[in-house]
Amino acid sequence: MTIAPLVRRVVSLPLLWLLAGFLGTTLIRFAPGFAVDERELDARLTADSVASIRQERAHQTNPVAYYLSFTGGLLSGDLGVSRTLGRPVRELLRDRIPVTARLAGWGLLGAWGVALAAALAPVAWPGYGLRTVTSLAGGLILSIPAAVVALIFLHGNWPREAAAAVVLFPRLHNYCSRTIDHVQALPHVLLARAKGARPVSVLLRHILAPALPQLIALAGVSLSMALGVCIPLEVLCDVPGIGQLAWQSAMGRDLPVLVSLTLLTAAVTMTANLAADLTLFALGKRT
Amino acid sequence: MRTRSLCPPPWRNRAGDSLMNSLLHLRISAGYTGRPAVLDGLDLSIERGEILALVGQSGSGKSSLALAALKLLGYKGGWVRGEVWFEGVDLMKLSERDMRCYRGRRISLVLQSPASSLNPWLKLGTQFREAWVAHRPEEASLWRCHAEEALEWVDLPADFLNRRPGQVSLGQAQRVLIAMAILHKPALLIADEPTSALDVITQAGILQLFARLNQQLKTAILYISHDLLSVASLAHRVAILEQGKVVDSGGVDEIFLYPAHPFTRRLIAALPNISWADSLGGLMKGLRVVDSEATMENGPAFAVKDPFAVKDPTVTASRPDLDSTIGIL
Amino acid sequence: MIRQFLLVAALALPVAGEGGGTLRLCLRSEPRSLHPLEAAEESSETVRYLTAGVLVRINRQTQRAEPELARSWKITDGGRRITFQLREGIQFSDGSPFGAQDVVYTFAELASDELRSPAADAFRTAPGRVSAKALSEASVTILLPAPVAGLERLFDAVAILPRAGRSLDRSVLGPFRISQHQPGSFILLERNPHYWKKDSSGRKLPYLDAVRLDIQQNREIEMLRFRRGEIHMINKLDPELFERLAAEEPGSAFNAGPSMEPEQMWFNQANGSPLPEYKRAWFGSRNFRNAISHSIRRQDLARIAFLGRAAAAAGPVSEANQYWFNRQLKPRQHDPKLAKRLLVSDGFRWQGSKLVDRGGHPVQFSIITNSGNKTRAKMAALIQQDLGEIGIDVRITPLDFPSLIERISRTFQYDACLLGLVNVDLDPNGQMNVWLSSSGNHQWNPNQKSPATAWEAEIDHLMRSQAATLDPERRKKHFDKVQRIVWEQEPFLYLVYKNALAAAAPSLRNFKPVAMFPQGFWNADQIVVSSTVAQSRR
Amino acid sequence: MSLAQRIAWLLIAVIVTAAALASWIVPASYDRQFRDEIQAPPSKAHPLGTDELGRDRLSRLLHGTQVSLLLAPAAAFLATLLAALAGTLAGWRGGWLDHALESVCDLTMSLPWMFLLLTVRAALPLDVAPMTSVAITFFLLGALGWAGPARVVRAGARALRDSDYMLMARAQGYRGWRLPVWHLLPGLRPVLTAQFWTSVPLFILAEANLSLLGLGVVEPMPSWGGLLKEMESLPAIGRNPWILAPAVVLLMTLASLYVLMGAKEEEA
Repeated sequence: MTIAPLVRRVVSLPLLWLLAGFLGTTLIRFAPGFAVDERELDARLTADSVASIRQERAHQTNPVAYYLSFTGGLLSGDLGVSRTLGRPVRELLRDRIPVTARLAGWGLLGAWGVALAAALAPVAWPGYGLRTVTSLAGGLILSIPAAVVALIFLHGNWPREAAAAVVLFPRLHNYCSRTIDHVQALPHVLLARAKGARPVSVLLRHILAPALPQLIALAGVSLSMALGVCIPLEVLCDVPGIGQLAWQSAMGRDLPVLVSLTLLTAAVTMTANLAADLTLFALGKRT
Repeated sequence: MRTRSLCPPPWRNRAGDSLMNSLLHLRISAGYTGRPAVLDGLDLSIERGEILALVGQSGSGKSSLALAALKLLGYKGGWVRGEVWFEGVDLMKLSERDMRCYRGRRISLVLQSPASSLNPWLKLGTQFREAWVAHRPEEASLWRCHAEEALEWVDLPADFLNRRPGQVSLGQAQRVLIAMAILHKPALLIADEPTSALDVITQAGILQLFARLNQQLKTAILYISHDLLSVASLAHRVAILEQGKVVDSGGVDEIFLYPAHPFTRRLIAALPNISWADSLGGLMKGLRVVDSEATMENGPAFAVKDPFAVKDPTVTASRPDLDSTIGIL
Repeated sequence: MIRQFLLVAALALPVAGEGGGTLRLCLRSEPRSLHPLEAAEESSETVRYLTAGVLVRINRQTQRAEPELARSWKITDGGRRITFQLREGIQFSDGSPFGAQDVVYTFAELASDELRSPAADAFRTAPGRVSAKALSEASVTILLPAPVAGLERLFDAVAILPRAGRSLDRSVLGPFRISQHQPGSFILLERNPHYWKKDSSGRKLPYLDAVRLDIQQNREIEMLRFRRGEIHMINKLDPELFERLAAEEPGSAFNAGPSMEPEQMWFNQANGSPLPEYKRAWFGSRNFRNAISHSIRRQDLARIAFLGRAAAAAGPVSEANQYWFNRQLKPRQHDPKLAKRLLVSDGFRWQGSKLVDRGGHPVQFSIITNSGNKTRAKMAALIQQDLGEIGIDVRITPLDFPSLIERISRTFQYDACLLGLVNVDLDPNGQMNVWLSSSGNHQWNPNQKSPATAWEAEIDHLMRSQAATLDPERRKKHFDKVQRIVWEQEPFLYLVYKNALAAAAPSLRNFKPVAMFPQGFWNADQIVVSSTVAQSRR
Repeated sequence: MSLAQRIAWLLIAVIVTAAALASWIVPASYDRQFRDEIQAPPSKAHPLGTDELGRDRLSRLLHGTQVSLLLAPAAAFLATLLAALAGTLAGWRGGWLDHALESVCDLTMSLPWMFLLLTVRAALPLDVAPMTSVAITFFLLGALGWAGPARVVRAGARALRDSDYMLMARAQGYRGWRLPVWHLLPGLRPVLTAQFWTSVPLFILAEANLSLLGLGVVEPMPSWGGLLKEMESLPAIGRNPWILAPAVVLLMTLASLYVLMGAKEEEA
């Protein structure tokens, strides 16, 4: 890989990011129920009040105008005010990002640990049917709804991070195990074993290291996966994080929050993928 | 970390074992789960200091045999049953941990594809070091010295240790692999089609190298190939593998000039006709063994034990025009 | 055993010097606003109920207005003016005195144009402003632009604020004040040390040291936490969870009888709806609506969807509303013969087993309902089969709430809607906007310029007249009539009233759940969490 | 064929046959409510008991299997196909096209698609036939689920593009679109099959979640996703373990497919 495309990507990233925000705004704006507020159904309110509640959302109906003013505010660090929670979006994010980061971070760490272990185990101890066991376990967990996993962990009073790890594990395991199987079939692994190299060394140096590029690419994708998993987990377990906020705002069509979250997701996704590519580039240069 | 002393001295004979006299005696069946056996009651032995060529069609189980001897077939999703006697020990009964003491130390392996047999992520030096430390952890610091010595054996300069696999040519890579294989001066070197990926000139160099190792280090070599020409020039003995069994075996001359088994005959007949057989004979004759270091360097490309240290006169008689062929060569 | 113990415990109060413990329960959503005048939905209203002092409190058990911060009141000027005599010697939680100026300030705030909340709107019955005037330090008079029947009840929702310049968070008059708020996670209320009420033995209320409100949406988890002893009380328990609890811990399951919240279904009769003419004709026909109503097995809805924890409904007011319930109306019975007769009289007929209308259009319509509500989904499926039996093809479409609201209030692209209504006000005036044909909350045909039908015109008239008179008897008569018209015409098909179900830990004393908001903790100032029992549970 | 494979084939055959013959082998239609037998335990009349509305669970399971077995793989196939096309194109052509597709992937992975699904629901008439609405759901899921896999495919295509056998193909005179289609795609088969099988259960579950938005399978039609959602009331499972039947069937199906797929790969 040459450096030119990477440079181009880094340069175009902010534009792409802004585009993501705009597309998000448009999607949300044209979703049904955008302009409604649950309070409208409250029969205790007078017609004037309902009219004024309706009015509140009127200025957000033109997506272009709204997005322009939003990005204008963005420059000064102002993300607007949540229309369902009535608090500045910046405050909401500040409170909630660390919560989700912890959940997703530990979840990813755990999931990666288990997925790698499950992918490496059949390689280290071939012939015990471990591969069947791990892929069945992966399949089993994959077919349990994330909500059910969350509930199981709640019933057991086990940490939510572990639930995140369990939900993420099968999604990572499949790729991990495929990549590692692929690498372990390469002659150099066989030769390393024939040299009498210690199993740990075989696993780390001869299998894991060459599999690194694919694993890093997956790591980039896994970050956005983790964000996706956080939504059901946080909603069910009532973790006051980004995922819960996303769900609540989606239900309330809370445009300022949702656009901010779209931008946040886009930033995470894009930087993760870019970081993966940059790492690959750096590694590629070494070999 | 385990120390070496925990490994049983593998070369100690166990008295009373009929199979202990051979360096390696295989009596195995092997295969891959869910498919018919690849090796089926195979019986093969190799003596100390001998070069045994194993010949067979592709798919006849040659490579499986190489892996089975090292008990590595499991890593390829295969199984082995039977006995693998090496220096009086049945390797099949050893634990994976004990087995590791043999791999690379007493039995080494060289594979067909030098390019992919080296871990592209590690410097050659690192890979040498690993090979050394795996068996001599107590002398870890001496790895460089031994690696350089091994490289010298294969005519490569010491600065190769600083290179990465991507920075060496195919032939050089194969030499590196061989150097790594002889690092511990093993009793047996299994070479699974080591030259098939190389050009003719490089091939010749590698074969020459094998011959020299055999002679000077007294390393027995199990040379697996379907390249009859190289087999003829290198091996002392040939075993023919067909459908998982050794169907024919004997000295090189016996097999090539008087193939007995129908399959062997077919194999030989498949060689490009008379001219091929002629050149084969010529080759065998011409490349008389050159023993001295001097000839190694200046002499012909092949260094082979003379297959024509003949007992049977008919052999020469039936090939009257051999001398002229030598001229051509 | 537990039950017996509870009976004893109910009488037991904390020994002097011993705290009443921390009551823990769950809110089902983050409160939209903690400003007591802005409270509009259940979570905010819960916080308001627990923290705010009001002039008049509706006793949740007797459903009568009782003096609270006001010692007494007098309504004059034909219902336009109310004059309160305030209790004296009351302090805010920060120790500052409460007086007439605080009430005046509160009503000045309430009259602010920006404020859009049910509490404020209740006073905006006519153009003009509410004005409050202090007559003395302990007496206030409040003048409304127009007479309001049952005026005193409105003050149950008006939290008295401390006069300008004092912290809203710290100065409250209710039994508790907010001590910690972790958005999205919990609200911790602590005991108001200056709360004015005392129990009969002269001990200061509330008994509880604190109330912790955890924000918890998921009902299963709420139940789980209850079983673990992490929370002490669940209000509005789902029938399924109630059954489970009743089976396993009968002493913890409480059924306060039918609630005030009906489940109802209505057909789209909106003027601006894009429905085809023939569908308008069906939905506009009383016979059609009655026929549908007679085809639904309300008993099955109660028995299956609510596991028996509901009662068939006849009208907009449930028997839980002691005064306004119209006892003469009975829920419509499942009567397919009558239903068929009604349909035939409207020109419907059967082709095979399928019902078609006069023009040959097969009778098929969709029912929209909000998604994610299991009980309602079950009701919909039951209705689907019931109507299938008389040859009507019903499609069920669950929609997320905003989409649903958009359809029923903006685009009118729907046939029928199944929804539950929250009724917090006992008084019919609270339902005014539902019944006036000109109102936006007149769901089946909102915002009419003039009443579309004679019976809607009559409802309009009756509702206005009941609001115009102060005589409770006459009001009751008018509203009974409204209920009868609604029963006859069925613009809303009332289906069931679910029971007010609750769970309470054995460690709770003085727990007396009612059907009316806030069900389990209406007497929060008297509830005690017994630490001994709580420990033994753990 | 190994024993595991035989068992796998057998299981698949049984499940598919049972689903196909659902209407004949079950005691009652999937939407028939036996209102006097609610939440009944398994019996002769109802081998898997009845659900909360008194509907026969076995019947719902088999009909749900029909729906899910038909549509989830279809959606997975669509997603994989799109991923294959985009990934191959990007990996093959490289340059600006690669760059553009990379960006589109990034965008696709970070946009709130839920709102598109809601908008589609709003655009559809309310009384579309249940099957149509399910099919649309799966179609949308398939159409939106390509971005992640596309990245993986792209990486694979990249590697293959520079491989020897592509060179061979070029040497044989293949050119234009034939090259990627006939030579690259087959080379990517392992990646694509892996992708396909991983996404099948994910689509099944996604459908269940979409029911929440009114876009999934609607009453009274059953689907695996909807049946799996019943597992959400965990304590109920303790008393009625047969609620787990759909999960077991899904797991058996997946396990069998894994076994068969694994065997296929070994052969390849």
